[in-house]
This record gives sequence, structure tokens and C-alpha cells, in this order.
Amino acid sequence: MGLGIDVRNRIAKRAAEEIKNGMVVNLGIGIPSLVPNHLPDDINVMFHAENGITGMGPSPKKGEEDENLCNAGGFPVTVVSGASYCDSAISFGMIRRGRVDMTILGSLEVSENGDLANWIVPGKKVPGMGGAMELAQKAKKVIVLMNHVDKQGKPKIVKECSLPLTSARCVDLIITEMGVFEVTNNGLHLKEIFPPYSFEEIKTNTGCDFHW
Amino acid sequence: MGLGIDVRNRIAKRAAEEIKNGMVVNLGIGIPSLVPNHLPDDINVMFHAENGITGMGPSPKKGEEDENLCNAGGFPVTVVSGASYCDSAISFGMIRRGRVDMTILGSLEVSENGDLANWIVPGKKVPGMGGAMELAQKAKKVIVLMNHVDKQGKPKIVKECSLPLTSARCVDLIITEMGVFEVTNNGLHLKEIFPPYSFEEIKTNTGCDFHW
Amino acid sequence: MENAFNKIITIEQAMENFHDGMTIIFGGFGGIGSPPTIIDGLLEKGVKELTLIGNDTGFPHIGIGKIVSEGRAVKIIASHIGSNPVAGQLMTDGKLEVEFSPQGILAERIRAGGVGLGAILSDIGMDNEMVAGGKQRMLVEGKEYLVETALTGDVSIIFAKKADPYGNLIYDKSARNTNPLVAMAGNITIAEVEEIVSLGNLKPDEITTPGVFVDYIVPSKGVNWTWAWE
Amino acid sequence: MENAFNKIITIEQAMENFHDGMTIIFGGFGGIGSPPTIIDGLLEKGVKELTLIGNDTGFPHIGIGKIVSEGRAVKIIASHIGSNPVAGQLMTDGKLEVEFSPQGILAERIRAGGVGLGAILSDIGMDNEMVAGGKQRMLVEGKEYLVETALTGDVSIIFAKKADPYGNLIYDKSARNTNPLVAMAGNITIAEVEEIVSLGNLKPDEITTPGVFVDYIVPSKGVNWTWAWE
Repeated sequence: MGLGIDVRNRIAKRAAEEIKNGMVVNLGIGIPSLVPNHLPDDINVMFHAENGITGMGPSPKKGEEDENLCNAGGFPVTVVSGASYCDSAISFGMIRRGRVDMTILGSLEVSENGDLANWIVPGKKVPGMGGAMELAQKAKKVIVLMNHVDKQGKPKIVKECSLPLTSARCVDLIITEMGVFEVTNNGLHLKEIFPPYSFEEIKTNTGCDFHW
Repeated sequence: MGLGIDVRNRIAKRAAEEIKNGMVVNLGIGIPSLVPNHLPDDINVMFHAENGITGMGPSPKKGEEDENLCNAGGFPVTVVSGASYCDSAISFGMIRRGRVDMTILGSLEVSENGDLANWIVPGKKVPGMGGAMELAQKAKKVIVLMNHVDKQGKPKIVKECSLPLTSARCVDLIITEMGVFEVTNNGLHLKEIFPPYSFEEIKTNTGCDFHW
Repeated sequence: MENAFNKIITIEQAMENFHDGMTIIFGGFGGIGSPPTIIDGLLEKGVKELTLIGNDTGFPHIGIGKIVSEGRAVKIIASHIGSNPVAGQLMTDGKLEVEFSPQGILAERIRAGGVGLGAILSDIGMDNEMVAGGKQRMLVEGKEYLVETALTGDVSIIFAKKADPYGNLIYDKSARNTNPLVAMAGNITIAEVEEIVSLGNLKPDEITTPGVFVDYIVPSKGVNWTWAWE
Repeated sequence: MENAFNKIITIEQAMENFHDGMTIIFGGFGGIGSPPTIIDGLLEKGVKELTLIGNDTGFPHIGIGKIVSEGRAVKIIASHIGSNPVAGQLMTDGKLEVEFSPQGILAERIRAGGVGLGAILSDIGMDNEMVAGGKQRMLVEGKEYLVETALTGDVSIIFAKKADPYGNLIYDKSARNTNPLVAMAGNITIAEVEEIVSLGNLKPDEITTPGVFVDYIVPSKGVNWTWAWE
């Protein structure tokens, strides 16, 4: 996505700070998959995969993959002590019942009121929503990790999304390489600026007003 | 019920003849519970209990009861080889999906077109329907075992049920101490007469017309 | 036993989650699989004006029947009350409101609440006033159905054989019955368990209720009623 | 192996249940937990104009993707097709009709068909034309929902770790995914299994899919595709 691994890890590390003891957390692909590497050892967190795993662990070593133990993206994982398997209906039951405390995912755009657009590029890519709508709509906290701007340098944090929405008014927190925004009833609040970026740079590269 | 154990066993034995190899069968309380005693050894049948057992076996010996292994009536049972447990939702899923081949149950009244009234006596007993409606409506074959007449000597096989229906047009076969009736689109057919009863006795004690 | 998730609590602590007028969903079928220690705790605490949701009213002195018989409930949603004559008497006397739901549909309504659905569409008992009375109907692909609303409650109380400290549960034989469904339906779920084992002691494949749904685990003091068949 | 219930059959016998134009519901998630031997049998038999129902279209050469890539399906109901670009191309070319359903709602629709319900009421994607377009809406207790119809099919094809001769099934880890739901939804259910064990060999408590739902059992020849991560 144009971000070096160091920057991606910084974003992931900041996201990891949002995770509290005992939480159930669903991670999307991309930067979110780096989050577990940044968790302190004394935190008990259960990672949830919507195909039916609670308690995902790190990736297996090469050659130790189990074809019957994969995450929702189809890639091999392991499980931790206390893990369980369930069918997909129950897995999404956890999400809709509000038992998944947090989902950390990537996005194409986020609007100032927390609209999420991360699933479709009309005329280009229509992959289907998978489990994204349910996660966005029903996870107790939705955190978006993404580049601050797209490949053309255009802001991805915008007044109104130009792409079709995955879910409206669902995002709680946005973490980019430049900083951290909270979505509130009064719009966006810039909470943190990451060095070496300046307030002015953030302002220039953000497509909507925000408080600070 | 006013019927001696010999007569009850004869009814149960006749019902057992309806059970074919490989069937899934749900048994009500009373005479139906005697049916398994009359099955030939070479028949593979799975008895279903709506609280979540497939593959119920005979009652345990006195002192060997397991409080966590009971039928839908709350009484201890055993299981056979190949049995499984499931939750109540899946157990009724089997019924509604048409996977239960037969239910054998008692009744207060049955009408000539197969209406079943076996769950309520207004002003007297309102126990609730339990699982009776689903079984009556969705089991592939519904067999009623009952006395031919009630305690006052009045016919229980009638033109129209006087009691509230459990389910309309659901009964396929009625077996009493006097004989066997099949419910067809043309009304009741008397298929068998049990000694020592006569055709005339059956006619006198049946509250509707029937073919033979 | 390690308690890394702070889910293992005493029955006294569990009782802090209950108060008058609340809705309790209970696991069990004819008393089997109902949590005896929690039920006794509720009786002792004296909570009243409860709305209860569960398969049946047990027997007068078995399972949830004990709470019903003591007049602690003002309403129950169940599939039958026949095995508890006290419940029938209270209903007749106008002291207990009873909403009857066909057994499997009741199970699905509790499950629907547990998995965050609004309702299910059922064709059971459509012509029956006691089932269909007052319910919305809907035509789907040419066939008519009843709209059976999802059920949730303030607290779910369930009974399991084993739990680990995360609240992963396995059940014993037919005592499973409605428990895995009820486990999902409460805003708070309290599991009474016969045995607590270490994390990692339950095989991930054999867990019936993932601990995600379980807030608290209470060790059982065992069944303290005499079964109807004894 | 004893075959007292006549459920254990060969892949050739299993193929007699399939024909052009039918609806097949398949288990699996990204190919994992999809039945490789049955999928190959379908390819070889050459059935076409199929309607497929399942979580996703796998990868081009993995899982149900093989059937989709060969152009054997005219319609699929799935939650995403992103991992199979061939499916996307067929859709763009108007050769494959795709009905998208949110993943968990799709799972519930298949389950609803499997347990004999008519539909479920969901609040997922209500403002989204691709989800909500053409669907009925219903107000329940003051909240609006979409009516998501139940899904059934002519045949369900699933993949399990172990079966006994009655068709009782246990699954392996995350290869369980949609299989227990799909197992109930077909008018006929065919389970491909890695191992067949004697009756009584599976503990009644650990069985995930009761054999009641399984019509036929086919021994698996094993996964014959290369996984995307290899």
C-alpha cells in the first residue's frame, strides 16, 4: 500500500494499545494482521475469525501448516490455549449479539461521521461484502487502520464517501501513518499526531474539517 | 386408561409393524412408549426425543438412572450405539425439516379427516402444546394409539373434534384396541379388526362414517 | 484454578446481577439441565416479579419450578406447564401470565435473540389461536408464515458439565437441551458448572458453547432436588 | 465396515444424485472444508447449469472454485467472490448470476432452510441496495428488519473428518465452518469424510451433525488442489 513495514508496524502498535484485557477482537487483512505482534504479554485477548475460530494464535512455521486450520482469508493459523471452533452461524452470532468487542480493519474511505467504504469499487471490483458489513455494523468498537491518502495522494478521510458504503456511522477510531482520529457525535477529533508529520500536513491531506 | 397391559401391548405391537429399517421415530408417552418392546431385532431404528437425543434405548435398571440422560418427559433413558445429543433447536430442526419419519402418540380425539386433538381440555387442563404441534404437523407419518372410546364410553374417533386441535389433517393411521384405521383423502378406512371385536361393535363405537 | 479472565465467581457474587422485575432466561427441560445452585440463590435472595423464559416450568419442586411455585414470577414464556400443577393454578388464579410457544419455535426464538436476529418466520400452529393470536403474518414466496419474535433477557442462567476459565462449556448428554441457546440470549450469561478445568483442558473441537458468550462461571453445589422418577 | 444403514456409498453411486440445472449447497469457506472428491466427481460427470449456494467461490482451482471456473454454474448465492477472479469475470460477462448475501446472514439463511423455517429477520445492510434491493421489510416491536428468505437445495455436499455408518459427523478445526449448516439444508445430504469409524466409536456428546441429516457417506480421496498459501 506504499507504506513501509516500519510505518505499518507503528500503526499496528498504536492499534494494539486499544486492546484491553479480556477483549474479543476480530482482525481484518493487511495492517490489522500485524496487531498481535505488538500486544503486551500480560494481556488476555481472544482473536476471532469469522469462519469459526475464537482464540487464533500466530501463523504456523513453514511446513507446519494445517489445511483445516485457516483464518477467514484462507491462510493457515494456529490457536491458543482456550480456543474453540464453531460453525459460521454461531461465529456471526457472536458479532451480531455484540460479543465481539472490537474489529480492526482496513478501508478505502472513511467519512467524518464514521461512514465506512471498504468493500466495492464500482465498475472495477465487486468482490461481495463477505463478513465486513456485520463486523462494521455490530462490533462494539470499529477501528480503521489505513494510509492517510490513496495512491494518487488524495485524502481517504473525507466529508462524504464517494464509494458505496459498507456501513454508515460505524467507525469509532481511525489510525493512519499521520495520526489518530476519533469519530464523535460532533465529527472528527484529531487525538494524536505521529512524528514527523505536522498538524498542517494532516490538515492538507484530510478531506474534511476536524476538531483537535 | 382402562386398557389392560395385554391390550396395550397388542396396540403397541401393531404400531411396531409400521416401523421400517432405518427410520427415525419419535414416541409419545403412554402406549407409544411400549412400541420398542415389539420391534424385531434385525431392524435399525433410531428413536428421537425432542429434548435432544437421537438413538434412545430402553429404560435403565433401577439405581442406574443418570439424571442428565432423560427423555422429553423427564424420565431416565439409555442410548444405543450410534446415538447423538444435540440442542433442542436442532432436535426440532430434524422434525420441521422432515427428517423424523414417524411420530407415534396418544390422543383425546381424532376426526375422520385426521384432525388431532390431544393437548388441551378447555376450562380443565391447559398444559401448553410442548412439542406436539411440531411433531403432528411435520413428522412424515403420524400414528395415533388410543382407546377406541373415552371413560364415559363415547367415541374418540369423531366426525369433528370437539376439543381444540393440536393440528389439522395430520393423522395418517389410528390404532385402537378394536382395529386399525387409515386416514385417506376420502375419509377413514377401516383396515383391520382385532379379535374379539366385531365390525358392528366398531361401527357402534366410532363417531363417524368410514369405508372398509 | 487460575482466573485470568475474572469470570469465575462465587454464587454470592453471581447474585449481584439479579433484581426484582427483571427477565431471566433459563436453561433446562423438565428440570434436567437447569442450574440448581443459581435457582436456590435466587430463592434465597428473594427476587420477585420476574419474567421467566424457558422450555417449561419444571415440576413443583424441581428446576425453575421452585421459583414459579414460590410465586416469584409474574410472567413466563414457555412451551408447557403441565408437569407443574402449581403453575397451572397460578395461571388460573390470574397470578401468573403465561405465553405459550411451540417447543421448537421457542428454542429458535431464544436462539434468534442469542445470535442477534429480530425474528424468525414459522409455519407451526398458524391456525391455532393460542399460538398465532396477535402475531403478524407474512407472505414469503407464496407461503404464509407467522412472525415469531426473537427473545432476549437481562440474564441467562445455564448449567454445564465443564468450563474452563474462559467460560468455554461442554454439556452432559441430554442436559444440553436448551442450554447452548439460552447461553447466547442473555445480556449477561451466568453458567453454573459441575467442574472447572484449566485453560487448554477442553479440546477446541468439543466445546459446545464458546466462552465468548459466557460472562460468569459459578461452581455448582449439585442437584438438590428429588427427581420426579425417584 | 458394517453398512447397516446403507448410507456408505462410492463416489460413483453418489454421482447418481446429480443432474443439470439443479441446486447444490456446498460446505466450505475459502475452499477449506469443501469436499474435494465430490467436486471432482461433479466436474467429471459434467453436470452444468447449476445453481450453487455457499459462502464464497473459493479460489480458481480450489474448492467450489473449480466448478465455477469451468463455467458449470449459472447462478451462485454467496457472500463474496473476491478470491476467484474467474467468477468475477463470468459475472461481468453476464455468464454467472451472483446474489450477494452478508456472510453471517447467508449462514443463517442456510441454517433456516435446514431447520424448516421460512425466513429470518435481519438488520444487516438495510441501507445497502445490494443487500436490501427487492427484499421485503417488516416492523417488529418498533424496529425495521429485512426479510431474509431461508435457503434449501436439491443436494447438500459437505466435508467432515469422521463419520460412523449412521452418518453422525465430527469436523476438524476451522474446516467445520458452514458444513453443519449446509448439512441440514439439502433435500439430500452427501458427506465426504476423511475416515469412517464403527458405530459407537464417536462419543454421542462430541457429534456435531447428527446422522439424521445425512443420507450418504462417501470416503474422501483427499484434497487434490494446491492451497493458495503453498
